[in-house]
Amino acid sequence: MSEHASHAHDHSHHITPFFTLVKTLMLLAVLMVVTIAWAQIAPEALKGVPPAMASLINNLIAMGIAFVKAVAVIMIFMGVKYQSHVVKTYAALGFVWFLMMFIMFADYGTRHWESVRGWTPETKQMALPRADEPFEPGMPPRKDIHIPDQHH
Amino acid sequence: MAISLNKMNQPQDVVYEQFEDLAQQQETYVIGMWAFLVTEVMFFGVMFMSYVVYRWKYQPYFYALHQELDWRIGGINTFILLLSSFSVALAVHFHQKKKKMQTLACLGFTNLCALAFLVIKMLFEYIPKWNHGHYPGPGFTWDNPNIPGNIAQLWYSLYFGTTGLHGLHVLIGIILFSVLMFMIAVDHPAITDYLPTEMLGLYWHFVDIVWIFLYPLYYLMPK
Amino acid sequence: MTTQVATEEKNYLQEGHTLASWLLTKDHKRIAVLYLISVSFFFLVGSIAAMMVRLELTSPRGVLMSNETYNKAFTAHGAVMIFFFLLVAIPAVFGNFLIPIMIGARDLAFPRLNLLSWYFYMAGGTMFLIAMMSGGVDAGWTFYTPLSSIYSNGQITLALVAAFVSGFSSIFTGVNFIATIHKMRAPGMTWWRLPLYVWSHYAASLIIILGTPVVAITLLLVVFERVAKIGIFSPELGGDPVLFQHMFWFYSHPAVYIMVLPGMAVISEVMACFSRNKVFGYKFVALSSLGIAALGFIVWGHHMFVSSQSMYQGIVFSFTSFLVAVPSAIKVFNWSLTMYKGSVWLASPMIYALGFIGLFTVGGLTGLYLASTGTDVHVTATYFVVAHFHYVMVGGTLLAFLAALHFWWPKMFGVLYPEAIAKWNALLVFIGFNLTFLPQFVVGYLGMPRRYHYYYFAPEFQVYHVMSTLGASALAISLITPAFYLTYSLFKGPKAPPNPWAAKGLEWEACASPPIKHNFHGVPVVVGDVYDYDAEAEERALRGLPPKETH
Amino acid sequence: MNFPFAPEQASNFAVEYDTLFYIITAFTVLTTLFVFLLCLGLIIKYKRGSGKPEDRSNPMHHNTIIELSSSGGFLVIGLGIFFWGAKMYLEMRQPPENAMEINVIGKRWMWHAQHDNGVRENNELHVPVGTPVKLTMISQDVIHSFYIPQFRVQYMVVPGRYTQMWFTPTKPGKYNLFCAMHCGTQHSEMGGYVYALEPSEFAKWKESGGDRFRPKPEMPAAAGKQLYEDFMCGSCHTEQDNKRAPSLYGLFGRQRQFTDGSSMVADRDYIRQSLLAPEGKITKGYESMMQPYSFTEEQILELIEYIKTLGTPAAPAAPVTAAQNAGEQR
Repeated sequence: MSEHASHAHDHSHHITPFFTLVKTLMLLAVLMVVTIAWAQIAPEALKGVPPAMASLINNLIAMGIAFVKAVAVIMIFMGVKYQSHVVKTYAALGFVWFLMMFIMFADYGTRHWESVRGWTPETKQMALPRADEPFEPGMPPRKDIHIPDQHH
Repeated sequence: MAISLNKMNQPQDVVYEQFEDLAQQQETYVIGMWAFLVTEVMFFGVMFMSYVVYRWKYQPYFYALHQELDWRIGGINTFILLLSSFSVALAVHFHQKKKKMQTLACLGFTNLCALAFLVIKMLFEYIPKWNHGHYPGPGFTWDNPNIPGNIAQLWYSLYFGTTGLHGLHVLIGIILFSVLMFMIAVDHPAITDYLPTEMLGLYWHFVDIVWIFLYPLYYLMPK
Repeated sequence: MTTQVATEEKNYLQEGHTLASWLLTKDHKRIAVLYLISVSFFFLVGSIAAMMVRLELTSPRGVLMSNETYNKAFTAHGAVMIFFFLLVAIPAVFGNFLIPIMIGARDLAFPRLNLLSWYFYMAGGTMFLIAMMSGGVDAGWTFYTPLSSIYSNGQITLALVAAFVSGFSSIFTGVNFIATIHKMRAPGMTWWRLPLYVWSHYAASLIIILGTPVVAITLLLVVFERVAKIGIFSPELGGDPVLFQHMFWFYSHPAVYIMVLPGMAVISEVMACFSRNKVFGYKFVALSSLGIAALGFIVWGHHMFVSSQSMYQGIVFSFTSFLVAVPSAIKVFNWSLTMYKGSVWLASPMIYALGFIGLFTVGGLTGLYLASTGTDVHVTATYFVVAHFHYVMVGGTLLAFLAALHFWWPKMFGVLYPEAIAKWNALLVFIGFNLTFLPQFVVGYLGMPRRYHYYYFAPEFQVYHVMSTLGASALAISLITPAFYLTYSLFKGPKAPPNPWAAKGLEWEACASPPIKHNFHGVPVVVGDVYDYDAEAEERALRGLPPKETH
Repeated sequence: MNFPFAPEQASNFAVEYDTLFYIITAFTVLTTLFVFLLCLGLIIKYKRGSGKPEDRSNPMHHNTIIELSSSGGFLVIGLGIFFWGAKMYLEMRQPPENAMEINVIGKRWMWHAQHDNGVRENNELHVPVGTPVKLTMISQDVIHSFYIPQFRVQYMVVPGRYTQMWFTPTKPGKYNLFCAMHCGTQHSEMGGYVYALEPSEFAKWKESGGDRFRPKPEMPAAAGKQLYEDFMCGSCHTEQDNKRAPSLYGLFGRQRQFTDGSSMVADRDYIRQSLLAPEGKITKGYESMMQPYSFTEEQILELIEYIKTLGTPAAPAAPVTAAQNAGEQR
């Protein structure tokens, strides 16, 4: 038996009261209704807002509500509120580490910053013809994608 | 084997040989389960991350493609999962109080919800999409001239990948719940206390959390 | 720490002699032995593939095999060595065996999960072998899309599923270690009394549970892309093949630390024991393990400096990569300084450990070329990188594995091996290794790309490839030799005392050789500090001087 | 048998690259030597029960100053290398304004290069000494990597997206060209040679249509023009901005505003994306009307060449009903 085990002894038999569970369910249901309702009225409510900003607001609201719901489930339903610090740490760990993956937006967010430096819009005089070395250009279009009416 | 539904016929304080006492055993199981759930978070993290990257890249198309899903069906499923999550929490509550009948009822309700979730998903989402040829792969057909077929297919790949992985977790949950209910019902000696119920509950709540994020991302946001 | 135990009781090896008693065992020590056998087998498979590659490269025009076969050979070498040897070797064999004993527990927290993990490992390994036999895998162990997802032939699907399944084996082991280390420590075994071995394994387990699922699901997506033609990474559908690299390296860079942290764990133990000294800067070393684990997750982009990722991201990742140098440097200097005022005993595990320090230093320092964005451009994807990661992986993990094998062999099987041969063999490993991989630095700098079958357009590379192959032959001999003398010692070796090295730690002081089924009689109570060696007293005893008076 | 120790220095990056490379090498060797001597010294001095008894009283088990100074010193040197390397990397990634442009297409298992006057070559690349050369690269199938060791340059060639790299050859000669990213069966044979020629010779080579291939009277921009007409792009994209579509005259290299509020420079990737998936970036003031086209990589490059030749921008017309479209995504 470790010293940790004896410390947390009192918590391990915690029984979450019935009404706490009911209240949590109601909170979740209300939040669900709110997030759906917002999604329905958002196009009206954000009419004058530039689309990029509107999209940001929508994302923040939807993800914010989802976050609150997730925290409620983790804390009450999963009983993390009544658990030791170690369990709390592990409960947070996965979600925090998932955010680490967003570092890849250092790539996706900045890829286009370095695109065309060095190009000058002067017209190039093309003098000479093209070689007739056999070379099948282009990726063969995938047969299995059916995209009707591609060409005029 | 005589089955009595009224009381938990549990031996008291069964501690496995590697543990010192019950408290240590219980805490170890909880930590182990949470460590496993960390891996589950990262599993779904990949799917969510792919979604975020491509949505960043093809935002307008993705907005249009989200119209393919019906928020009502998603909403019903969300509520079903929330209910099932609640009933699992309740099952743990009753199991801690050693009320066998109520525990079984709660678990049964959860299983029913999970089943309903899958049935709704199949009947109203997967099968119609399949019939329209809206599934990634060789048979993919697409007739909306405003959205390139390849990006639609990419989007459907993400949709089926993410909800499919989630659905697989639901399916596993159904199987595990059924086994657990059977074992509780027959007073199987392996069920020594409420821990199996709690462990399975943790798993099920996690499945619920995934859907909590999945629902607004795929069904709601772009409206 | 606690006192001697009686040894006439049945040890874990004698608990059962049937095959079923091994295949259905829940004893962490028996599972460790199962792992030792299977890991050695996969090491042999990977080594044979390596020898094929090395032999082929002695000639610029490749005379032994075709392009196709060559690609399959190096893929087999890479994938088997990484997925089925390096990632598994030390944690699953020595971690399994020692962690419960070192913290004073009777077993791991979840013995059945532990056994299941071995079965997953074997299932994955078998699948990979089947994939190798029935058509082979030629996409390289990195499985970059869209080569792996669309274009490559061969049994890639099966190989990816194999990697996926063995990933679960890793995850189970990681979860088991974490729960065990948190909750099953003996009374008095506080965090700051834990052997560094346990600290390192804890850090590695964290990486396993955080990283492995990412690569598992990524590889699964590639499988779906091959089989069901869904396309997350497919450029034909507008997907980004570089996203695969992000996901892949998000795990696979930290995976390097899954391989090397347990190696570092072993070295800490061995250096302390054979220097008769507390590990220098115990707390720094312990925390640097966690530091490496955390930093390891934010440096993955340094594998992708020329992969068409944004240059801004390249610079960010380059910066974070240099930060990793700090905890690594701490470790190397602290291991060296552990010998200060110690009583250095050059037994075979110690020679392996010193070899580890040397090779890991070179491996780590050559990482500077690759962490710096500008210098990486020329040498990335050349033999320079090949040499670099072999210095870290082979020089690190393999030497640590051999050190651990020799150090704990008497504990695991209760027999002593011929020490003189082992010592000379350790020296041969070191020399053979350097002969193999030093020339590869040069040939890489000259511009020899990795995974090349032919190099007739640059015949000046040949001399280095021949040197490298010669070194590899020496290395091969030195790696086969232990298999012989260790097996010999199992049957004919003298019986080992409980503590042949006079080492400290629960596994030596409170536990028989081999340990009994539940490791200890009763629960050991830890009172003293970890590594409480006394070099001065030992030296006085060796010289026949009276013990120094205490004041 | 000769033992070469370094590749030739044949580009503008080579000298600086090698300088940094050798500095790191010196650091590596010195540190390794230091660790080696430290270990050796400690082993000899404190070897068990040998020689004269050493003082082992008051053993030192930690020393924060040593810990911090060793790791701190390491970090400082590391950061020095980092800054130098990063500076070099930034140079490598940003081609100068006056660079000569060559298009490169990678496919399994060959390299195809297109010069701006229509000369094409396979598995060879002719470049003039002293002129910065910028390669715009794309792959037709899997990921490749364009690697010239003697120039110390390498960059990956990915499908679906243009990548670029540049160098200035400084020494005439024949150099290796490798594919450094494993691309399948004949990976090791996907390569050839880079010929750095004196400027006059290069001009002669280029004017005569390369030395390998018989010339055919078509140049990329002309081919692009043909495509432009075949697909009737001009029916919407006229000389002036109109209600249906913005003008493409003077498009290339200009900042574009989009309906979603973002903006970006109209570069190759933008044009490529606009051809294959036009909905993604709709120019501010317009509705999404254009359908996606599936051109081959070569056709796209030709169209880009043509768009680049479209003269000075005509005076842009006032955007049509910007307010009407602004809030509506779809």
